[in-house]
Amino acid sequence: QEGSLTISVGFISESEIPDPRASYNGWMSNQTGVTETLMGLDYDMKLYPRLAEAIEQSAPTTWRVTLREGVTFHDGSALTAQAVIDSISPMSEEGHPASNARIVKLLDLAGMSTDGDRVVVFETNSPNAAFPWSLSEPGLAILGAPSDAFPINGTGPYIFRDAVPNQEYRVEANSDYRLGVPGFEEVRVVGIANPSSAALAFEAGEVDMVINYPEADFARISAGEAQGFSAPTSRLYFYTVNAASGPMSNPLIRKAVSFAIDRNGVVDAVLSGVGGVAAGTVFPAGKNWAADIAAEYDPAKAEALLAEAGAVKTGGQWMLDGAPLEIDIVTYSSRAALSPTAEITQAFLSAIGIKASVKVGEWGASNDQIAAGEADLFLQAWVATPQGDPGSVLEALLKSDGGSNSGRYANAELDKLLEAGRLTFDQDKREAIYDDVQQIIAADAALIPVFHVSQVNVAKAGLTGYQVHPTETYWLTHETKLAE
Amino acid sequence: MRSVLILAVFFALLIVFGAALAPHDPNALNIPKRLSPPSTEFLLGTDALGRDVLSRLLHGARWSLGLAFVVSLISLAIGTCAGLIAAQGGKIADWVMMRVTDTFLAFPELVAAVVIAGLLGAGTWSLIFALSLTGWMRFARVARGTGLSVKTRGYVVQAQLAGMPAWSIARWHYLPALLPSLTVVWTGAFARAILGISALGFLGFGVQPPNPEWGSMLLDARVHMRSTPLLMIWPGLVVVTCVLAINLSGDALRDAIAKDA
Amino acid sequence: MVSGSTVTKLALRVSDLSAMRSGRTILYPTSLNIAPAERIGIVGSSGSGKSTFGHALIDDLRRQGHSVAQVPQSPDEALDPLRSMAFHWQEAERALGLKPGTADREALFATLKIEKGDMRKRPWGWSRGMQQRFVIAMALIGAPDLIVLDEPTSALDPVVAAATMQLLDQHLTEQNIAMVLITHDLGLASKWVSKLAVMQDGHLVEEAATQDILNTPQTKAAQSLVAHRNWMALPC
Amino acid sequence: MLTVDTIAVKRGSKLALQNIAFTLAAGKTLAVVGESGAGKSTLIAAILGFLKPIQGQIAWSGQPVRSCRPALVMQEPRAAFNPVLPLRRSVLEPVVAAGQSVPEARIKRLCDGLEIKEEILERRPNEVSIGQAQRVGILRALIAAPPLVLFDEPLSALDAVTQKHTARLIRDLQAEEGFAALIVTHDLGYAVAHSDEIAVLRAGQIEEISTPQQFVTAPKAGYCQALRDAAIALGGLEAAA
Amino acid sequence: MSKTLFGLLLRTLVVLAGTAFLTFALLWNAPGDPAAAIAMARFDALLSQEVIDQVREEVGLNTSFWPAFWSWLGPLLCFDFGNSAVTGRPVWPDLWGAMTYTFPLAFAGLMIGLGVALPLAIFAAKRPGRLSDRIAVAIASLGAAIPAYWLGLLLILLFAVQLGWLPAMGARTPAHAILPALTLGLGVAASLTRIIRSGILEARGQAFLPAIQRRGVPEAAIGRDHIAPHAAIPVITVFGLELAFLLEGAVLVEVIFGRPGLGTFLVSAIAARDFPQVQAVVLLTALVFVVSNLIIDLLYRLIDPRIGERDA
Ligand SMILES: Nc1ncnc2c1ncn2[C@@H]1O[C@H](COP(=O)(O)OP(=O)(O)OP(=O)(O)O)[C@@H](O)[C@H]1O
Ligand SMILES: Nc1ncnc2c1ncn2[C@@H]1O[C@H](COP(=O)(O)OP(=O)(O)OP(=O)(O)O)[C@@H](O)[C@H]1O
Ligand SMILES: [Mg+2]
Ligand SMILES: [Mg+2]
Ligand code: NI
Repeated sequence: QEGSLTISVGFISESEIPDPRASYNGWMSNQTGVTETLMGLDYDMKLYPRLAEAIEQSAPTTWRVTLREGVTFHDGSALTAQAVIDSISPMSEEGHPASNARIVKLLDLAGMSTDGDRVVVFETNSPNAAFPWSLSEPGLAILGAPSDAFPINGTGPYIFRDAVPNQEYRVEANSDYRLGVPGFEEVRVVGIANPSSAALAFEAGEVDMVINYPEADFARISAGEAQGFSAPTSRLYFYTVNAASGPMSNPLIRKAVSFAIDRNGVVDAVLSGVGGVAAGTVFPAGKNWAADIAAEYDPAKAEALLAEAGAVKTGGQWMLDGAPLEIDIVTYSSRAALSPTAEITQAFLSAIGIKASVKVGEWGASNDQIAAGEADLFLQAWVATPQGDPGSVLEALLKSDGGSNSGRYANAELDKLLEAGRLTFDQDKREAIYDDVQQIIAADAALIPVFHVSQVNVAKAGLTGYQVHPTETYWLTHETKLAE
Repeated sequence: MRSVLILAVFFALLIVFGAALAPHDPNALNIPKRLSPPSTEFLLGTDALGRDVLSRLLHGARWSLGLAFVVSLISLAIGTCAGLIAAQGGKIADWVMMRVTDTFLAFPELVAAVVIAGLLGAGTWSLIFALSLTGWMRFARVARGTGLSVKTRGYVVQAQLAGMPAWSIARWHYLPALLPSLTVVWTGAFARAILGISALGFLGFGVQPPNPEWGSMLLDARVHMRSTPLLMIWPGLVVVTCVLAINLSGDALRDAIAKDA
Repeated sequence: MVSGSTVTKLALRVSDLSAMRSGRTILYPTSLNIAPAERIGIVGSSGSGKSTFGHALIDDLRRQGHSVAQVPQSPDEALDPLRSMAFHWQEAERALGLKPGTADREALFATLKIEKGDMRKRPWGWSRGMQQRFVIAMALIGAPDLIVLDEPTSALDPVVAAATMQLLDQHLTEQNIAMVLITHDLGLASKWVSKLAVMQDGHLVEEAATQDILNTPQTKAAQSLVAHRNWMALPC
Repeated sequence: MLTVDTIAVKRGSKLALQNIAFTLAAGKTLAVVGESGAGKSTLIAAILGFLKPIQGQIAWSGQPVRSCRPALVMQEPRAAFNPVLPLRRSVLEPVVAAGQSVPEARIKRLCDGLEIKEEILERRPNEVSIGQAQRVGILRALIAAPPLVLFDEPLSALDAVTQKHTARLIRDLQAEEGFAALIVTHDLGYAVAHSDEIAVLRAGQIEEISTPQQFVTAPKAGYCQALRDAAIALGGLEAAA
Repeated sequence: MSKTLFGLLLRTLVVLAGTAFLTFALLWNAPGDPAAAIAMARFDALLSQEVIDQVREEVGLNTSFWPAFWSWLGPLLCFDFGNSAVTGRPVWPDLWGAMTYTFPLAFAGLMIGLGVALPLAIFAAKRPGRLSDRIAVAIASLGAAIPAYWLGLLLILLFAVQLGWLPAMGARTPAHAILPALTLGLGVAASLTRIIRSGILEARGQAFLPAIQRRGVPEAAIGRDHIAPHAAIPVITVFGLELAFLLEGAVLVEVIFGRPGLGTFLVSAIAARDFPQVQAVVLLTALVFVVSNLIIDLLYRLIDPRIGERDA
């Protein structure tokens, strides 16, 4: 156990300090191994007990969580059932530094109680199959009482030391960590917003690892001494369709558009082939929840579908009801891959004879446009499984009363399935339900997935015990170290 | 003076005929050939989406040079008027004008851009509007500064006595004194406008993709800086050469004006 | 200050001075000899090239290594509107290698009646006549080989003008300095210079002792000047 | 008619003029003489409204003076012209401002009277001699036939011949057009020969206003005597004495 | 004295009020949902409408314009900038933190700009139109012509990656400020050089200069005492304007060099529609401009007291 590691990351949230539970998610503390949650998500996006030893449902709204034995906070105090309740209950206290309305809503707790020293009993207001998944939310870190020495009194392999807002977040090894001694004496995370700048800092030897390395330079840098890491995450780039009006209200045309897009081409051109994987469905292939739906590129089929929809091709241009088939694509600029993706889509569409235009604006403005029916396709990027559970995002995006259903997609069958998914507790049954959900989405092109983003990281030679996590929630474990 | 004229003509030709000279469609994707090095087919190579860099540069002249020219001229006009009103119009006009200028200077361009984009919708006009709206203050300050000192000159007193209308005094007495510093500021504004157009393009208005524009070509190329450096070098060179040429001709213009004096 | 009598000054000589401006010859080759401590007046109608000749003369003599003091025709051509009078004074002292404050400013100013002028003010805070006297005072600080004065009294009232000329006379005599006095005023010239040079259209057309020119002007230019000497004798 | 009603004017913290009162009727000439620094130029600035009197009023027939478009001949000849413009442009300003057409005949007449070639109007101010600039200044002042003209040392840079001809031109035009003229001058000869009244200004106050006749034969104040003596000493009044 | 003090106060107040109101009003009416923008900034991910509505309520965006404006303005009158909508923390300490990075950087940039511009401009103006002049001006113009991010990346490549002399990223030590200050300074130097040169050439044409030369005043003294003040009037104007440029330029430079500071602060605040933060920055810059404008006005009057005299 020696040495120090410097990680560069695009931005360092200021809200972590001093209380990672506060208001918003405590990603940095979770990523750097300072805090831990009751449940965790593994690298296949399956749920596993983390600080908990086991979780069981004793009634539709009652969950019993048994804690691991012998876990201590950084200041040495023991992790008890009461400590867990003490850590979670302030989140619903308004004005408390840990106050976090979003998580309170996520948990929707009616009450908490202890059953002995090691069992916490959670009572929810309504049945919710996503509850155990919610316990993996980074903001739900279990913390002991803070002190000057341990302002973030977590349980993880690293101890929070200090932070400079927007600039640096520094942790040191917790040599008493229950699973073993961490690999670094000190880890510094520095914020470098611009990926190209971060790449230069890496080359200058100022940082040892870059999270979100520029994809375009990945091949070059990993051909040298550096190691490259790349794996798909659940962040999905997809098109919201205007299902209420315009050409996209016709499922045949939606499907045609989907077939017209060469997703691998997009990944190659926009993400240099490493920054993502083509998406056939909402969840990354091979990971938990993903149905077996491949991304298909078939321009001929696309044209056939257009013809089936009643469009006619004249002079290389598809006409619908006598007018040229035109598709307005909107997107926003805050993520660099959005605009080229839209541009390429435009090119693919025009290749089969559909005229398309691209407008890059702000997320809010674009969202308003699609909601108002002024645009046909809205390219956005969402994390499909914020806590590893598949339900919430799909409900928001596609349920007819979904809060973010700006394309006004409505499908009674899908609504019913999504409702059932939330209320079904058996994992196998749930998987079956969400398989059906994904089949419907694909068959109806309710949204058009394009690719899953891969997190592209680069580290100096010799880093072991590190993997890219599909929800980007974890970086360091006690096993991460530099081999000599 | 002659070199300035030649340059101006060259730029004008570039704006008007640049697009016609392009060997390829500037927006045609060619993913298999992405990031290819210069070749006989693609003289300057292709970009990340496989588009011909040379064609994009040639087409981009209209956006980058043309718009920058318009924007810097509008700023010049607005700013000079504002500055002269401040210098000439007496204490109250001066006070009001300068407070307005301060307000605009303090007002972040970004906010203006976001808002104008939303209110007017993306498009060339809102781009011109936003950039002019946030670009005139330099001219105003410079015009006022020099104007204040010209105001005390005997010939201005004489013109006032003669009862010359204010605009005419501004035109004939203030402007010649202002021209040298204004040309310097103008060339600066031109350069800023070229880069500003691309900065605002990133906020989602003005030149919309896939229309080529030098500034965003430059920005887009940044991630390829190490692996395909040429991609960043071409638009960079073009911007640098143009801005440099414009700066130098601004100085030549200034000297020519001063010599006439 | 060095006493003038111990210094023997050389004769000054310029030859074939000419000037072109905007493609137009405004001074044709002109030569002039100035004996030590001699006082020469340059007269001629307005626009005949007197100032041009004066400038050329100074520049040429300075190039030859002589020290020449100058009083330009207009104070605007002598004073920087952005610097105070005190600054100009010190600058003139420093240029002559004197320590600041060594020149006898009070006496000079008293004689020129500008002792009440506020030295902290900039030139335009003084009246034009005051500025002109200030410039004359600056020219009288040192002991150059020659002083060239271009219309030194044009902005002065007769009382002050007379005092100024007397002061000048005294200084020139004491320090053994030669003078070139450019003026349109024959009356003035007749009193203060021994030799007159008459200019016309960029040529030096006549050069003779003052009395000779006043009494027997040879050229038309001289005759016209002599004919119109003063107001009361207004013939027309 | 110009009425100056007991004004006082400050320059900086100093009282540059006080107790000044006089009237000047159309067609008449008032010469203002006085030692340098007495406040003559200040008086002109005050009449034209560039300096506000701290007390008293100045009016042209009851109106503000500027409303009658008075003309000014500046003491510093070149300062009156924009250095980058040909003189003609500046000269024509009063005509252009009044919306009149270019009075070629009048320009010719004025040029002849002032003994300047019309050609020099195409030059810029620093391409003419100071005496020429001064005469162009007079040309400019008279070009639009103003009702009131203020001359600040109009002849100071001119030779005797030109002085006389210029003075005569001014007088002739005045006789024809009847403008009121206020002439600041050091030249007693000129003042005596060409004015209806002479005001002697000293240290910001009017010491005496008299006709030229009285001024020559029976000067009231000691200063006038001194002025005359000095003028004689310089050679100016010699012949008249 | 009290009158000028009052005038100063008034002018400050008017500009501050003007910018604050304008920014607030425009931002409020900007397209898109501010609550969504804030939520996005908080969670770095897109979220369902419920979460957004919750955020809206939390930060008080569920009221109409005027109540929102007053509830921000009220505390401000007691010098309380309020709390960030994104982080919920008080704005002032963070703003102050950002300033401590930006202001020294801007100052260093200005000094570098001046340090480069002054000698270059004087050299160039020595023989206008000659080759030496052209070269000097070309060098200076290069600073303006090279886009800041190009220059910044080039400097990093050269000094940090290739030579390893200077640190590239962050702001931990003063050495970290060298490259960003250079990037900023070279941009400033360009326009300063050109305006100083132009000013010198202009001043050279003054009618009184030959007489002063004939008086025997050395060239260096003439340059210092007579040409410099005349050249100064356009120069101080531009110098004041460079302040605006510096704050703008800082945005880019700070991003390139991974420095926290006002630029980064403002950009993220605007993207997140963090009203209190945006407002705080705007007020601060407005204050800078009022004060700099005031200083410029005083300098004008100091150099050329004729200015303003005739207003009296
Ligand atoms: N701009 C100014 N600021 C302050 N004081 C001034 C200013 N201009 C002139 N003065 C002062 O006011 C007084 C009168 O000046 P004015 O110019 O009116 O004199 P004048 O009679 O025209 O003299 P001259 O015959 O020398 O031109 C002088 O003492 C002068 O120093
Ligand atoms: N830059 C120039 N370009 C063209 N002509 C010029 C220039 N400078 C002066 N002149 C002309 O040269 C002649 C001589 O000018 P100069 O100033 O020497 O006359 P001057 O004898 O001093 O007259 P004044 O008594 O009016 O001062 C004038 O006719 C004038 O118009
Ligand atoms: Mg002359
Ligand atoms: Mg005067
Ligand atoms: Ni005659």
